[in-house]
Amino acid sequence: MKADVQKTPKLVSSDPTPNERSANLKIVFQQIFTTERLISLGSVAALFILWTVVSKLQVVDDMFLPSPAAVWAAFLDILQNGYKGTSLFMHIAESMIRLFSAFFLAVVTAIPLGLISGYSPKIRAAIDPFIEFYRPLPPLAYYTLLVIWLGIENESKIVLLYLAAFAPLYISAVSGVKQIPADRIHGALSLGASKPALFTQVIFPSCLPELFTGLRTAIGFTYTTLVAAEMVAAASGIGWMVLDASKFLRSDIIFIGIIIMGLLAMLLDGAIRYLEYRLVPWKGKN
Amino acid sequence: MKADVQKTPKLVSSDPTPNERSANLKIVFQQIFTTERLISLGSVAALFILWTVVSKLQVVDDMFLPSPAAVWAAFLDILQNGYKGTSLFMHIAESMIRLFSAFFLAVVTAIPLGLISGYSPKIRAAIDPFIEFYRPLPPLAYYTLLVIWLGIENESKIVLLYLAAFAPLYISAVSGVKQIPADRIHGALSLGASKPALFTQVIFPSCLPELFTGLRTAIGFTYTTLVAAEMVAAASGIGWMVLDASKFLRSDIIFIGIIIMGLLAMLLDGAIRYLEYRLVPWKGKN
Amino acid sequence: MNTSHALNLMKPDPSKSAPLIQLKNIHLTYQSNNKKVEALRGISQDIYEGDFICVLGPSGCGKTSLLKILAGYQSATQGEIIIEGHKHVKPNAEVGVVFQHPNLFPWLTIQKNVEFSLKMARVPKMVRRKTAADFLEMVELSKFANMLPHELSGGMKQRAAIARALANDPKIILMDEPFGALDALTRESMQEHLRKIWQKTNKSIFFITHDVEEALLLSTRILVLNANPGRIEENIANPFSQSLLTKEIRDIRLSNDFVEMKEFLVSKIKGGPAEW
Amino acid sequence: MNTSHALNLMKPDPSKSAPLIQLKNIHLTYQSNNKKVEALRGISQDIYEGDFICVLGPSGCGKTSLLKILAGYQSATQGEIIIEGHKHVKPNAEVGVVFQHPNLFPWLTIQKNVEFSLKMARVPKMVRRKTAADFLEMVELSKFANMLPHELSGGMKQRAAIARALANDPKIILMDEPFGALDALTRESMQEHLRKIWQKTNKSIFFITHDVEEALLLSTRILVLNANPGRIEENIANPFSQSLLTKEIRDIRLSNDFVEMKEFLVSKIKGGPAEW
Amino acid sequence: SSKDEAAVEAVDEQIPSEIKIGYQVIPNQELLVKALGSLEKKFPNSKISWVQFESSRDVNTAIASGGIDFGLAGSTGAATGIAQGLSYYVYTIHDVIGENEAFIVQKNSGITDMTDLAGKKVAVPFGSTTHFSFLSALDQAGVDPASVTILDMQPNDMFAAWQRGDIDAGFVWQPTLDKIKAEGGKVILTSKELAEKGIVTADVGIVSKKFAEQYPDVVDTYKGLLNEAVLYYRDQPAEAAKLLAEEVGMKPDETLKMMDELIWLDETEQISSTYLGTTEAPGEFAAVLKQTGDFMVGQKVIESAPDLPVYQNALLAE
Ligand SMILES: Nc1ncnc2c1ncn2[C@@H]1O[C@H](COP(=O)(O)OP(=O)(O)OP(=O)(O)O)[C@@H](O)[C@H]1O
Ligand SMILES: Nc1ncnc2c1ncn2[C@@H]1O[C@H](COP(=O)(O)OP(=O)(O)OP(=O)(O)O)[C@@H](O)[C@H]1O
Ligand SMILES: [Mg+2]
Ligand SMILES: [Mg+2]
Repeated sequence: MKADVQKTPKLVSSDPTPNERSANLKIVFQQIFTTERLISLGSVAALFILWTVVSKLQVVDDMFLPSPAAVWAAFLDILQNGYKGTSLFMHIAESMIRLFSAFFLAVVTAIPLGLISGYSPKIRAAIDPFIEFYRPLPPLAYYTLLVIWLGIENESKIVLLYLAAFAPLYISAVSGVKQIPADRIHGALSLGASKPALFTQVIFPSCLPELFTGLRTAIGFTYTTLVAAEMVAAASGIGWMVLDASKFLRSDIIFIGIIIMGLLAMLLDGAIRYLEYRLVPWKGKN
Repeated sequence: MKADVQKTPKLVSSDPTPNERSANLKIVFQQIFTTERLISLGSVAALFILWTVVSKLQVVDDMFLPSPAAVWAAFLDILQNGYKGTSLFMHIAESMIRLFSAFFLAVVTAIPLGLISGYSPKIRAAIDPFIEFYRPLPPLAYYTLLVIWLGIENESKIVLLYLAAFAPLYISAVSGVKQIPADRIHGALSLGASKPALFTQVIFPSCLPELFTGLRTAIGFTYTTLVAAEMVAAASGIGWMVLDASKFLRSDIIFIGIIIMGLLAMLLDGAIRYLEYRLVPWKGKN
Repeated sequence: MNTSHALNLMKPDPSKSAPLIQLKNIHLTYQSNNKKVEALRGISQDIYEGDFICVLGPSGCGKTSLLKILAGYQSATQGEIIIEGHKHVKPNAEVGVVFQHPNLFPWLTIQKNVEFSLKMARVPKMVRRKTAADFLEMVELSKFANMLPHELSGGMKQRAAIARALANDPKIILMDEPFGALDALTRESMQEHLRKIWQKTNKSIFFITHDVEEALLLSTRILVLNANPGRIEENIANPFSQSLLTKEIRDIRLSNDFVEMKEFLVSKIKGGPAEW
Repeated sequence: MNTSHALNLMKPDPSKSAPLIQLKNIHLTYQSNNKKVEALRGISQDIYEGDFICVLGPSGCGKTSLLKILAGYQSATQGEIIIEGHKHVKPNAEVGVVFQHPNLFPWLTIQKNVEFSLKMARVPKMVRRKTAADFLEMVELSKFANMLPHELSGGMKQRAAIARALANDPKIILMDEPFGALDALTRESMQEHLRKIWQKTNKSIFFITHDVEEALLLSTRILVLNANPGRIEENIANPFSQSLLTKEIRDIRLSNDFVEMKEFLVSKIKGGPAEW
Repeated sequence: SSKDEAAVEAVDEQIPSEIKIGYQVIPNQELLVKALGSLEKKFPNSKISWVQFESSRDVNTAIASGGIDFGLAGSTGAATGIAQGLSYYVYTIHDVIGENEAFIVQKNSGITDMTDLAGKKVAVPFGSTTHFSFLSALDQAGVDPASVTILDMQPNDMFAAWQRGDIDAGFVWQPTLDKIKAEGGKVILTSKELAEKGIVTADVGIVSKKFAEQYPDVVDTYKGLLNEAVLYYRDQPAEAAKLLAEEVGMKPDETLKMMDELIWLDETEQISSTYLGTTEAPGEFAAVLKQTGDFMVGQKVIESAPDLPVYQNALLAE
């Protein structure tokens, strides 16, 4: 008999015997701690040891490279006492609120616009020049204009982040639509799909894999814009914290801020990847 | 007879008659001014007209939105007299030198490393954590550290830009290698390829399409980092010019600076696309 | 034997005079860059209810182009398609299409794929669930109703695509080399089952293939197209369509008549690749 | 008729006693997740110079796996491959491979693709240019030497891939359904030309197909594999290999013997798709 | 030739091949030296690099990385730097801040003094002298900083925000101060007034310890040139203003007004006990720095500040 179903979800329903259980545990262990994961852990550990040794040997000034202990102490301090009157959690929360507001706005505008642009070359022709023009502009170059236009409150910050997120999302939506095979559109029409149904039921889900790639790029780029957004008139936010610390040469705070930002970004990226895995199980499988 | 060759380069060798020539001209004209291009031109023109009208009507302050005439005057002024003692050309050149030095360094390091990482999961496991960690970090967050470590000269600026370019190039090289069909590697081995030959003659060219995508992303991201790089201790560069102008709220200079940056970026992107078209003619054609 | 209609094998045919679909003098010329390619010239054909028409022809003769015009995906340079007296210009639910590639919606389960056209027609949920289940049963995929397309094999996907086209209850189903990508064995069983479905539903089918045996084992009528420009070279009633109902396929295949008919059709398909 | 060697049709065969390649009791078990799949069990076969072996079998029976082991892309769980007395473990220039997909290097011209193996072997530029030109002439692609693969049709690319494999002068060429993706007509002319090339060069060829006719029209020997686990079901000398040299293909095809042999082989290929 | 090399080396020991000065665009003695080109004339064989900075923060970073030899920092920045253990000396006071930095409020905001600020939005550039001045003023008036919304803004952003009515007040320097005044701003407190109450702010010259110890003569020479510039300004203010106008990109009369708002110190004033003092008797400026540092600690801006002798040792007096 041919194995016709390529992937059948299997559920082990009967209770395993103790022996099987220990064998299973071993397999689970092997699956979690693959050679690759161990190597990754090892190389992170190696960097950490190098860092400790270098700062122990006092080859460079503490201000240039704070010791792991100092960074850890700074972390505990801001965890307990906050930084400049705001708790660490609130700094992170403020940044995330800005990030997600901008991101949400970008998702609900850039994606529909991108889908329509992808479908109609004429609309695309009208919109593309602006996107292509502003996309590579350094956010810092036009931030002052945004502040002049929108003020110093969250608006200008959110718009800056919004613009950062917009272009990658728009572009991924356009390219997603362009990649839809003509047969799929034709097929849907032959099955009686109307124009609106075509968009919501066929074009949108078809683009999901591309849109997730766009989401990841967009969140990455928005994230790198975060510090710029918190340069003006902010007194909170994880980006502002790093900037402020660099004003007073607090390398320990800069370090801990950067580590927090890096870990947060990896978390966000992981979350999107997980969402993608759940929502687009067919990605890459034809 | 079947049209066996899917694309045969055709050279018109015989001289066209005058009649043919005018027909040809018409066709060439139609090919250059497609409906889409005309729409794009139209929408850019529309924006321009809107801009003129709004600033003519004086609805907003000149500082908020300088008139096209004022921007044009500012352009002519910096074209003739330079900006703050440096000619416009030199500002652009300084920025481009920083950009290209960084970019060159990134290309010659990130691509080989990425190719090797793509080929060996173990090496990838050792390197990936660092890339994944620093990739989404806002350049402004760690720029202060770079300045402390490397000083205020071009080094720290170039390293900042280098780091911006490194991650996208590395990632594209890794994903390029991962996408090479196993059959191609096997096939090359069956044709007697040695390990080094495999890398230079098969793996590298196989990745070219992905690498070009990476190049475009990298130059885009490096470009957006340019202003940040010219924030500290610079007195030239197009990014510095915009920053300096925003210190004095010279909206006209900000505008012209942004327009120049946008056009330059489109030019760079176009150049890479052209290179890609010349060097990777097989892209997207299977 | 030009436009004569083959025996309808399934049932008495009271209305021989009213074809379901008429192809009227279809011409198609592609304009690519500065070159014109005449893809189809003067194709006329009547299709009646219950017809199973197979189209044979060398690569590039215009089979797919003809199908696209029939489906309404593309308009002819000249000529028209009439379905039950009305001009057919846009794709709609009357004309079902099965592509060479299964072309299912990858984000919908098999069940939801089959339901798609019913949902578009705003059929109530309960009804469409029942209808889809019936068609999945017909193509023997009931067990896989809740799986996503990528979890099934090629043959199963193609069957689901056929069920999807049937669920919509179109007047005619167009198929463009639907079994071309399958291996020989899967292919044979798919052919058998397509015949069974056709017999059960008595739909009209317009079926493109480049496999002469396939055409002989399925059709009631065979059109042979030839290239440059694409035109009907032969239009013959399939002499085996009657015996397929009664005899073993194996015996038909081994018969001399069959082998000779096959060779005859192959010889009619000209204009193969110029090289080699 | 287990390991007897078919007639070598091309030339006297002085060294019947020394096989070029020996497959010795090959076993292969895949371990995927926590499941074991026995893909091949106890495959033994001697291959002599000038042999043209066709391998038939249902989908999933292990044909490709066997070819990969022969090529050195994969190692057997048990058993070994001996080439001229030496164990073969890694892919090398002695064993050429032609894939189902042409698999040319898209950045190299056809000429450079064919030269590739010669460049790897550090053959001087002039010599390799000449050699490649000869092989391109053999596959009738001289006119297209300077084009890139994407500018050619599927059949032409597949011919170039054959030329590339030949240029390397391997001891044996392995082919995995090389004509599977081509349309029927192109396929037939490719078959004809492969026979011609084989006759000219007298290479050993190991050829996987699922088309029984193709096997009968090409091989000197036919292996039928069956699945679960993959093992040799039939191993027969092709009775038509002699007559292919003298008679018209068309006549052979029409002969009763041929049709019956075909039916016999089809009946031997079991384990097709379980459904339908 | 070995003799030649020795000679070159000897020269090298006294005069560096390059002198890197991190300056800021403030119309004071240093900018005048730059405009006069007197340093270039004095050391024709050395390369003089003038590197422009925007804030004390960047100057601190730059001197820490060895990117510059001399720098200009606000007293707040210098106090922070010394507290963080940056290895540099304060060798001169480029200017004492007077009326060129002021606290300015929207005319119609109803703010008349510091006690009216509760719940208002005030912008200052964090880490700058005005940051210190503002916090000190609040402290003196007994206002809890937490009751005021204090925003971190650079002067240009402050001006834009001001025009839009986004902020109620700001503590800022020239030329933004004048621009804001022109847009309906009312000055209610200047740094001069604060200085009279003992809250002194200044722009100071800093030199890296390494450079000062290797080339003490160069530092002295430079100090001499700075003094000459002060005298030139006092002598021919109009000429000096014309020179500086080009550097700051404003009209000479505007420039002169700004120059006059600063307090310029000549050599004798610098070594007086009010300011840098001498090695034997360190001036009161060390106390100003100490006070600034302590205050920043109190405001949790920095972690800790050292004792007075550390600041005294950081003064490079005669
Ligand atoms: N979009 C197009 N633009 C220009 N020429 C086209 C286009 N589509 C098809 N053609 C040409 O029209 C002719 C008929 O093509 P068509 O795809 O209909 O042939 P076919 O019979 O389906 O071939 P196959 O058996 O290979 O599928 C060919 O010569 C082809 O090159
Ligand atoms: N990498 C693998 N891991 C696990 N199982 C595999 C792997 N490759 C192949 N198999 C299994 O081994 C068996 C033989 O596969 P193989 O591809 O060799 O068959 P085949 O005869 O070439 O089939 P086809 O005619 O479809 O190409 C199949 O059951 C297949 O599912
Ligand atoms: Mg077709
Ligand atoms: Mg296979």
